[in-house]
Amino acid sequence: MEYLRQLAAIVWKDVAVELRTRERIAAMGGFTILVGVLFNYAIDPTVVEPQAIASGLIWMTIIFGGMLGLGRTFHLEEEEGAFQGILLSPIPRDALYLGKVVSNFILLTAVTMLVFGVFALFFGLGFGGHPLALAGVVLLGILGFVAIGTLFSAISAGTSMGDTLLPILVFPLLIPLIIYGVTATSRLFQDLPVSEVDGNLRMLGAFAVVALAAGAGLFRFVVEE
Amino acid sequence: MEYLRQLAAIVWKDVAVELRTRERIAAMGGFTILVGVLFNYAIDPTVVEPQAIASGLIWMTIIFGGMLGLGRTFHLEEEEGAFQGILLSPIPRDALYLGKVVSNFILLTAVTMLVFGVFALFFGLGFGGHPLALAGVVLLGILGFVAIGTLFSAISAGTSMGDTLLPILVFPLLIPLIIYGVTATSRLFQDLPVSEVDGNLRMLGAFAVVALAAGAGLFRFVVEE
Amino acid sequence: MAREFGPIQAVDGVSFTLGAGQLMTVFGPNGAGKTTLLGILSGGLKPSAGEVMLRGTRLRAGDPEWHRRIGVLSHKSFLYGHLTLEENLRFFGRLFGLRDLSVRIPERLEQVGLADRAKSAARTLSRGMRQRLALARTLLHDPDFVLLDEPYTGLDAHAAAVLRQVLTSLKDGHRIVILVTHNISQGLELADRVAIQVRGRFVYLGDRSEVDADSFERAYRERVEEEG
Amino acid sequence: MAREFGPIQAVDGVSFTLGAGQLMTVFGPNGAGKTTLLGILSGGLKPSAGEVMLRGTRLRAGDPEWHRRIGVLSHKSFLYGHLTLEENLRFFGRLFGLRDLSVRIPERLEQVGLADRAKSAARTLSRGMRQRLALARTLLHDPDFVLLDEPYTGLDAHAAAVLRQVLTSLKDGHRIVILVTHNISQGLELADRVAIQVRGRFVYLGDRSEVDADSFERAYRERVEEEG
Amino acid sequence: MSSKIRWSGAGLGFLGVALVLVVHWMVFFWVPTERTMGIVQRIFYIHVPSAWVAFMAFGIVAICSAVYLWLKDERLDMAAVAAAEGGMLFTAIVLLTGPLWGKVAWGTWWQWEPRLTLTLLLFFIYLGYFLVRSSTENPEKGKRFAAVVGIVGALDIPLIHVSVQFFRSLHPEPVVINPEGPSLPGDMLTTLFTGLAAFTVLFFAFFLFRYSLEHMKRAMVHRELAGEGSPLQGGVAS
Ligand code: HEM
Ligand SMILES: Nc1ncnc2c1ncn2[C@@H]1O[C@H](COP(=O)(O)OP(=O)(O)OP(=O)(O)O)[C@@H](O)[C@H]1O
Ligand SMILES: Nc1ncnc2c1ncn2[C@@H]1O[C@H](COP(=O)(O)OP(=O)(O)OP(=O)(O)O)[C@@H](O)[C@H]1O
Ligand SMILES: [Mg+2]
Ligand SMILES: [Mg+2]
Repeated sequence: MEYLRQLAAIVWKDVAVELRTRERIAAMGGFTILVGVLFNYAIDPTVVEPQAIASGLIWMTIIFGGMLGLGRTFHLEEEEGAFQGILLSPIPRDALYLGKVVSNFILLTAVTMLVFGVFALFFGLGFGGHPLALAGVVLLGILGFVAIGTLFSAISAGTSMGDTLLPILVFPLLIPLIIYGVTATSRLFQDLPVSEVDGNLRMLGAFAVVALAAGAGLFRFVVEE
Repeated sequence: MEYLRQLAAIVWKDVAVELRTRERIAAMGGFTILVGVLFNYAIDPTVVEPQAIASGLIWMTIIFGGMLGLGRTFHLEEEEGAFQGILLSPIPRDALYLGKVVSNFILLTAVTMLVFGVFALFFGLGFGGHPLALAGVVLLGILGFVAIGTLFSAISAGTSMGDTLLPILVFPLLIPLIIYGVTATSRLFQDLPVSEVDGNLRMLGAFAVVALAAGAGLFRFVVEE
Repeated sequence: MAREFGPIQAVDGVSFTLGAGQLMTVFGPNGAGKTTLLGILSGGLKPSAGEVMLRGTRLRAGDPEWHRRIGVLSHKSFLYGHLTLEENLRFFGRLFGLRDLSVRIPERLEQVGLADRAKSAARTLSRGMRQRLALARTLLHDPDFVLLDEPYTGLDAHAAAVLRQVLTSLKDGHRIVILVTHNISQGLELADRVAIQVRGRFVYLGDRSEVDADSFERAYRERVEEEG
Repeated sequence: MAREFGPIQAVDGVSFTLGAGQLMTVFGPNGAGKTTLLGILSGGLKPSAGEVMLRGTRLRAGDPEWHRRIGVLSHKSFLYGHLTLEENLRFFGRLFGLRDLSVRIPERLEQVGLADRAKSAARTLSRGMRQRLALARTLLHDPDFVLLDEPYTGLDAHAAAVLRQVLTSLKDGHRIVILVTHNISQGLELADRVAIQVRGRFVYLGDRSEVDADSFERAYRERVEEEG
Repeated sequence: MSSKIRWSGAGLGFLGVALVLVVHWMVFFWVPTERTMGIVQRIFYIHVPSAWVAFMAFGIVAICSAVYLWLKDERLDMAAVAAAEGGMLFTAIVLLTGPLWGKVAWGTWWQWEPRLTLTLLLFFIYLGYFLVRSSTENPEKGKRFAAVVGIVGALDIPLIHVSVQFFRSLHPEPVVINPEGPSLPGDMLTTLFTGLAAFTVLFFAFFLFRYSLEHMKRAMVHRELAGEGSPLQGGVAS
């Protein structure tokens, strides 16, 4: 119980700060809208069919929007040393990690909804006939991404190389996730039967579970001074 | 002379800090590579010809990479109040603005080169037969973008809404720039004669000059407390 | 106990014990390693050698029980500028698993004289107000073991008197307090033990009763010059 | 002179004059508006009413000539953590158009006792060291008009003595100095004029010779209580 | 202690070289040529065992790192470093032999397709492993970070293995480690496993040498620190 309450405190704080500053959501949201506007001009719909690239674009927008937010997960805390304050409190390290994962997940889900909205609006994209399977693919993908990204952004915040390391560390691990996500999404957009994405869903789920477990177990070694 | 030396001090400081932390270049570089990798998977080359969307993608990558870096231009200074320290020094406000423009321009040029490298590598894209005209289009575009973006990132850093405003303020102004840039670039990719992009080049140049003049003139009203 | 940063030996062979209700003051020149020492004691920095014991428990960084019993006031305020005063305290209170926050927070804000600013964002506070809030945060969970790094910084005469009162009541409550300061009279005032740290090492450690308030300043300067 | 933040009147109807070689100390409780006052004097904050004159020139924010003559030590250090000590001073020196930085910087670092750390990143400094560096930065361009907000913060006895020396030599050099502090003895020591600010307003302003060092503390407390 | 390690390393090294010679003899003179792909298929016996040995090496890195985080024993960290370098070496062999084969079989050196990309990225993950190690001010923290990267990085291995099954991929599907059992003719299987044995032995020889080198390096740094002491500590002794 106390574990959950501490975890909730982290989530509550992150959400409250984000609602006040809107720093991360704005950067991500701006990007999303940019993608929409730009592709409207850049892509000649008679040459390229939006459907053909939508799943890639959507994932790229989500992942990059996510990198943007995740990269700052721990930097945001640095001013006035507040993160140090959290580490000096009796919150178990895994609760802290999971709290951060949850708040990043919320943030990213919001952005993802915006992404889908923008794509529907600008490209008149229908998303295929399996909204549940689609939601499953996207949410599991985000979860795995956030689980890895949160862990590694703590590492890169602790090194002198700063953010340079984040992409180097995270991309190799994310690429499989992206590949599974993109292929599953584009199959669903093409209205293929759900059984076609079964394997991908399982892989995304496995990825998320393993990444969460690894993150929760390893986080304390990362934040130790 | 002193004007130039003060301007150079700003540029030198920004470059030195960026080389130490690599914060912005990493975020931008990571994004660029991600775009490359992702589109490789997302786009089925048998359906969509990379050439058809390359110019749009390239500009989107540059503009968004830029937003990312520009948005943090003044946030970076906030810790320990260093920006306040600069404002209390006798540097003319326009020199400060131009210094920031130059350092952002350097940063963005580096990212742009990376973008072209990545696209060449991943999509085997040739860039058409007019490298000079292409460089002209891209560099003028970046300059105009940086001139606008630097001014507005100072505005948004000073308001309580933080980064939320940046995209909202900048996008409407950027749309013409993007349209001219994308069309010129895609014509050059298609190996059309340089005369085809003459008009666009002139528009981009005019945009950059006007934006720089406006920025230099208005900056001091933005940073006043 | 020891800790180094690259070639700099920040804390070097320091060792001491304190009883319940005792307050130790650590003096020392800039860069002596006082803040680093408190960092080790708080569990925030791992010592490269040595250990810390509190009433029979050994310190393990990240051990919730340990952190629950310690309160730290550092150079940094550990506050979120975008949260209000109340929200800041509520956040830290929840991390410490406190239940009676709706009573406790107004009480503590009242104590440090910030009750009327409860709904302001922390970033609009003046320096002294921020230090007061940081103090309230440090003591919010009634820790057994309190580490205060230059707590008088930025406080006005009134707030300094409140702090002095708080320290007295901590001692009466059998808490252990370690205080770092550069102000000799403020440092000696409530101390039971006094230490001087120079270049990482304790060059002096004695009971308050052994030192003479008037001559301490000279004695301190001599020690520092000798060792520096 | 006045300035408010929303409903808070931070500086309210303050007005005074100082001659060359004079040092004024401003006392006042937390949140009295001392820092805001210095902000206005430095040209960093625009007053909502009133004006500042220095030797016949009127302050206009952003006027290079004005900024060239002022040095400000604020609560924040204005330093870049990722640049070395030397680079920090070089950067600010260049902004002020100084030419002899290769001589001046080592000299100033020596003065504040940081010469051996010249190549360290500023973020590895201890609090007192950071304050010393901020002091060096403030005085790097030999300003005519020096604003110091709690400059003794974090300084050890040695550095405080250096600061005292510096203040004396500033007065000898006919500079104008305004000092904010909570420490009454440090504040009175070198002052020519003394002010007490409460809730934005100067409730006392007089020559140093008019106030009695021993009874000032009591007088101060009375003033504050009366007005607060 | 460390000399014993070096002697066993030398012994394994000789054995490994001998086995490699045997494999080469088998590859060139003994094993029959594969019908569809022809003579280049023989690179298979180098390509596949190196990939497996690299996987094993990174597995060792992950295990040693996990135990290191738990026990904080310096030797485990040294073992992880040694194994990581060995793993990168064998990954490099895969990344060299693959394109050689691909140039003939597919007509291109490189394709951005899942298995190839993931294998390349595996190399980069462990490059990151060495990067974090050297990019913290506190070396102990660097080791911890590296251990975390080493553990999480190993997640990539199963993904590489299954990658060919989920995507239209140019790269062949498993012919040995698949649920239906090996689908390879006996001779080829024998050659493959001899190659595997040879590379495994070579890896362990490399591992032992690298380990003892790391051991000596750290002992030296340690002596330096303890011996002269840094100038900054000069005045401390009293
Ligand atoms: C171009 C770069 C290449 C890379 C990076 C690469 C990488 C790998 C890796 C990592 C494995 C081990 C996978 C596992 O067992 O899970 C493997 C196995 C294998 N590779 Fe490649 N490969 C490349 C090119 C090729 C080519 C051109 C061919 C032949 C057309 C080929 C044929 C095979 C075969 C038959 C296996 C064994 C599959 C099994 O039984 O599991 N590879 N490769
Ligand atoms: N993160 C760090 N990296 C490198 N060196 C550091 C770091 N933190 C502290 N140091 C160095 O360790 C030494 C001790 O610093 P510490 O902050 O403990 O001093 P202090 O006694 O608290 O000084 P002060 O009175 O100025 O606060 C200093 O030389 C400082 O520069
Ligand atoms: N940016 C701001 N926004 C809103 N209110 C502010 C802001 N800055 C200062 N204030 C308020 O103005 C008042 C005066 O603050 P100021 O920092 O000048 O006080 P001070 O006299 O320097 O106090 P201290 O002794 O604590 O440093 C305080 O009530 C403070 O909360
Ligand atoms: Mg300190
Ligand atoms: Mg103040």
